Amino acid sequence: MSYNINEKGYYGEFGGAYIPEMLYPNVEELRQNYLKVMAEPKFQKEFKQLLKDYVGRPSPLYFAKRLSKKYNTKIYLKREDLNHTGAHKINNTIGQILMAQRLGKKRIIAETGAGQHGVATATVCALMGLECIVYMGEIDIARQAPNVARMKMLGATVVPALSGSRTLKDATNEAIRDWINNPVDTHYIIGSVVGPHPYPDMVARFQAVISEEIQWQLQEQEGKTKPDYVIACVGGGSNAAGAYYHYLEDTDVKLIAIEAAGLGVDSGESAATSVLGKEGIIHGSKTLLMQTKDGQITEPYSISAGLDYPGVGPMHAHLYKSGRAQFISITDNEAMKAGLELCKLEGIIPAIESSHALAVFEQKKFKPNDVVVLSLSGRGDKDLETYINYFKL
Amino acid sequence: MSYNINEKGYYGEFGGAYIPEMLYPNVEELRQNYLKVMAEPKFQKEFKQLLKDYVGRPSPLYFAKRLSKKYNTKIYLKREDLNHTGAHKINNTIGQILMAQRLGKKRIIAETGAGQHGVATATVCALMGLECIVYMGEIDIARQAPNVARMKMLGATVVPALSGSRTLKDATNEAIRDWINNPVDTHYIIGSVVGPHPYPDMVARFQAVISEEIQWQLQEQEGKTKPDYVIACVGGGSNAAGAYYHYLEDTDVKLIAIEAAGLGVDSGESAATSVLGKEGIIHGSKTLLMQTKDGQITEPYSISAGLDYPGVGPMHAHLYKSGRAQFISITDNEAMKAGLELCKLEGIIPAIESSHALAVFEQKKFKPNDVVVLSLSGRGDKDLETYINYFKL
Amino acid sequence: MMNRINQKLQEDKKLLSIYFTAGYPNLHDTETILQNLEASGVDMIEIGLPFSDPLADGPTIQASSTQALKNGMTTEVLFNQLKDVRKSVSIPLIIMGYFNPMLQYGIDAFCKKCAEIGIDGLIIPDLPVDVYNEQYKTTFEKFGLINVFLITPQTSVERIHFIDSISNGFIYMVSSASVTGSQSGFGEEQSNYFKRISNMNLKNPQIIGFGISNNETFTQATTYAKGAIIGSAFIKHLSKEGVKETDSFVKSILNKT
Amino acid sequence: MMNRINQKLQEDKKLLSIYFTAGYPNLHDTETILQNLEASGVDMIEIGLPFSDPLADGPTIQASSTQALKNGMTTEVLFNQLKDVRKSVSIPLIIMGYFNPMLQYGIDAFCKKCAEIGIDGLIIPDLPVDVYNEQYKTTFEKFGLINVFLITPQTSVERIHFIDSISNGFIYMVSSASVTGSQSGFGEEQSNYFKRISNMNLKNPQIIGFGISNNETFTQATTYAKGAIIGSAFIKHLSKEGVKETDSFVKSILNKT
Ligand SMILES: Cc1ncc(COP(=O)(O)O)c(C=O)c1O
Ligand SMILES: Cc1ncc(COP(=O)(O)O)c(C=O)c1O
Repeated sequence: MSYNINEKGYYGEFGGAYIPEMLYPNVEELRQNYLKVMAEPKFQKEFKQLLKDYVGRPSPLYFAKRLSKKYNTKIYLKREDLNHTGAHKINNTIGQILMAQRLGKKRIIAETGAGQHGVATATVCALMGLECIVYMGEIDIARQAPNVARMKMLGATVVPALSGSRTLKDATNEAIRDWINNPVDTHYIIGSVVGPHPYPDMVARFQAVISEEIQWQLQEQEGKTKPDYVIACVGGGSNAAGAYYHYLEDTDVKLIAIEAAGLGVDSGESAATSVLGKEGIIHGSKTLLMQTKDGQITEPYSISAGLDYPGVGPMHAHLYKSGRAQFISITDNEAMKAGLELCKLEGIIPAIESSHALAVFEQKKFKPNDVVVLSLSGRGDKDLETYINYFKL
Repeated sequence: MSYNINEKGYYGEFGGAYIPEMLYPNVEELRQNYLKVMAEPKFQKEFKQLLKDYVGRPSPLYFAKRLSKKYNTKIYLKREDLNHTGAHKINNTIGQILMAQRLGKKRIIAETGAGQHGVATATVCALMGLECIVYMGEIDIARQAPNVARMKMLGATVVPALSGSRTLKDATNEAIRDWINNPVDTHYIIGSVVGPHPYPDMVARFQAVISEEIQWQLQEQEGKTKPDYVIACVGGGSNAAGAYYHYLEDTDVKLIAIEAAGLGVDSGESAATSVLGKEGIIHGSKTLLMQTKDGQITEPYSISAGLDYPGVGPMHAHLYKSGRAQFISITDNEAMKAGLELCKLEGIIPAIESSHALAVFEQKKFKPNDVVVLSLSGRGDKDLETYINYFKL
Repeated sequence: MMNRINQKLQEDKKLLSIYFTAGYPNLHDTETILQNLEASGVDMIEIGLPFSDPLADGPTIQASSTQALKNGMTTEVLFNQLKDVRKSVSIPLIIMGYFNPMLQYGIDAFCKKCAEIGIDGLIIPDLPVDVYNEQYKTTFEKFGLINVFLITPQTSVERIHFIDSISNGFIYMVSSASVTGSQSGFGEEQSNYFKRISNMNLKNPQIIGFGISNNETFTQATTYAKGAIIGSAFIKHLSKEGVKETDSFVKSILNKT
Repeated sequence: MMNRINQKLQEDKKLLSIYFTAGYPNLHDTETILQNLEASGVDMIEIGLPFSDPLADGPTIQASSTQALKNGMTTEVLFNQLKDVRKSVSIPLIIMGYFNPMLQYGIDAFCKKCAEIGIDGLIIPDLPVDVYNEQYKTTFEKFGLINVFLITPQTSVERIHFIDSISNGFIYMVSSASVTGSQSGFGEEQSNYFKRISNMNLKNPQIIGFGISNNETFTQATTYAKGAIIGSAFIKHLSKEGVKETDSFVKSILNKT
């Protein structure tokens, strides 16, 4: 069985491009060009150079001594939090802005949940001098205020999404509407491995630099390219896709995906898609999603704006269904505790999204010799208020 | 003429250790050990490793294309903003925490202005499991709230300094008092190239990694190790010291130091020490400082908490007096404008401290072929509120 | 027996088609609206099956969908309401909805139910042509349902020909690049587009939708096309005037008094 | 002529020395305080020249310095106030202050002025011994001024001997590792330290400062040392009772009634 995408744009039975005809020319243009453009040496050179000189890659693979000691296993943190703008999201936006330039686009739109993707998009738009409009749920605008401020500083227009749960799902709807209304000059930079084909694959390829680096960094530090486990949180699934990418077909490497259980999987306030979801169509892709019996998409909940999404990317739906990855749900409380623990043990304030991944160590025991690589997808600066209020610091 | 420190702990006529006898044992212990410890291969290895895997060094030397175009010269930004915790300050705290461990200290104190040094200190204390107390002026606590929150998350105790101007100078006084009261188990991690000898030299050596990297990074990108100019903002002067370090004795490389003029050098609300200062003693060091005719230290003012200091390190006093470095004063308004410009042109939100350095391009013309390296000492996340209010975004 | 849509298309007149969201303004307005529209002289009706995330729709239809869902509309409820619709309504009826609710109902079951009720066709904006062709065409055909495809000003000539070749009934011609309800009148760009498509002499007639709100735009659209579909403007009318006053709306479009 | 400090040290008694900040509580209290203290039987006085950043001082002295500066105290003003002090005060007078204000005045000019007035010595916490030795010793000596050095519980035996060797007058023995005013009584640790230093039989007598606030601590300190200096406790008294009531404070320390 293959865990990567097939020629038709599917991971197993998931994926595809379930889009209105209005989007067909744009998506088709992208589909026909993305692999070709990405293969151009000039594109690769520019992409790699920006990742190095602008983003600050390679991001370190940091052996977390005190955390490892506490959980009696070998924990490496892949430090995406050290990227410019503070999360893995910029790997993708750098790639897509170069793609948009190649396709002659002048106007960039994006959706954002935690604001990290919005900031990463606003950033590359400033870098290239392109107009930038970011859609963001009204609730997320309130809970991720620092990122809203950053987008404004960077010259982006932040448009509140006022419908539905007023979070990531609805921001995505608004971005798609914008794209329908502006089909010629606009590129839509999707922020995760979601949306119609070729987005999930394109975003995964841009994020694949994460596991590409893990391979040689682990070789340097452990004398082998393969860890025993790769762990990542899954909102849409892009940091996980990047961290898994070069290990997808190698089943020696166990993959763990962490979802947000919110107040608890059965509480009615959750975003644990794999447990609560069913096959369906969301944002142009066939995947697992949380929905009513009737096919209406459910409003998810998580304390983490970046995981507060009722679907997962089609790659992850396939990894779940095929059993290739183990899915674990982490509640708000478990995540917050794990986040604070990392602060105290390692001096790193993680994004609440990443804190969900960190909570795995209280849920699952690893062997002392297991090499466990965890994607620290972002830094917690955007979440300080949430942490401070939660812990009443 | 030498621009580095001499055996007695002076840069020209500046420096020394003007400390109360109560501090003598601590400072003397440090003075006797710092070079020896830093020369140990094991120390160097640990220091380098943490800089790489934890801090994320090397920080990129980024050719700022659009900024260069606008000012018709070749501008490279040394991206200290990409370091873990968001500024150059951590280079020093990593070094000093290892030093403190070697000296058997169990308790760490620090002063902080912008909060970056406080965060960097809290961070390394968490990393090593040491107690951490940070002194911070009451005014700075208010204007750098995100950094206060970060220190709390990291488990540090933040103690407000309530005397004087309630900014960096006063926080430093409080930290020194603490050290006097706790002379045995405590190490004082000073955050800049200020304080009694050997601090200015020790901190400069830890920060010297900045120019060490610039040398080979410039070789890679420009085919030569020497830029025409190195530019940095100067609060106490540590990022400047680090950026200048390997070029100090090479007068082919012109050095520019940027000071904060606040509301204007002659407004009475300024922190432009070189223009307004006179030789004197502050925080244990003979240097230039702003003071009354009577020798009372003046309360400085700058919109930037990290530059809001009435002195400069003795190295900089010497660079000024000897003419080795050109000193330029930048007002609040000029800095804020330059900061926003970097956001819009390069997608980088700079710390307001660094924005002062960026404002040089409106003040001084460079030649099209000049290679200008500017130390982007930190990121602007801590300053978002100040920026947003200032620009009414 | 010829599908009602094809029958209607053979009539020598310009067709007025109206879209409304089932369950809006009130849960049980569906039948009244259908009957009133037919009585007013409407030629064809799109019944909107509301969806939580109608990403091809503008604010008006989106808001009506949200309200309809709040009112309790579901696929099951709609089918129940339509159970006996063919006793009182004889013009072509099309269900317009997003793919996910149909998928959850089961495509086979959904089509079967449509056929039983007497639904003539479906418009599913987010069901791509190729997926339809490969996976669902036979089912739709088995139950005598026409699946209507869209074209837009950006659709390439090639693709228009392809869509024409696989279409049955009519082609839904989106007036401009936009979600529903976002245009206020047609300019030269649209006229040129209308002419261009008209001159292609496609096998299937075209019905223009998106942005038609009054007699003027209806006339503009039908100068080149077989008919026009009104959605947002009708929803707006419903929300202001309620279900009783639909007659005046239809008359104003057709410029009848 | 022997310096007044050395003369005083030869007296066969335990000495009480009082520190106060010049210009506090009011700008012109200096002379009154000096006269009152001498009248109450104090043996020696440290006149604090206030500094904006008194980093070796605790909150009490720091606050008094801030207030004194606000009141208008400057080096010039102080020298003016002291111009005729020797007409009314005959006990040893020491100016205690930070180095920077003196440096700005000019060390030579400062020492000259002190000599003219009849100041006997200086305590400059942040002027290190070696800098003094190399740069300022001759000036001080030229003007007959004693520079008093400090030792603390952390000062090494070697260094104590060194400081003793270069001292004149007395050694200022800091009772504990602390800024001024931060201790509330002496424990075993301090007693041991006092004994240890006492047993070293230094050339110079020691006067203990920091943390002496009442008869008990005064007695403890002077059991081992030649005298004791009170600073913060006196400033506190001043701020509560004002300059008129200094007599009762001194009496309470000496346990005289
Ligand atoms: C720091 C961080 N981690 C993870 C995520 C989740 O996204 P994804 O699952 O695409 O990695 C986000 C989304 O905003 C994020 O900001
Ligand atoms: C980002 C940044 N730059 C510069 C400074 C000024 O310090 P220094 O002059 O020691 O580099 C600070 C101080 O906090 C800072 O945070």
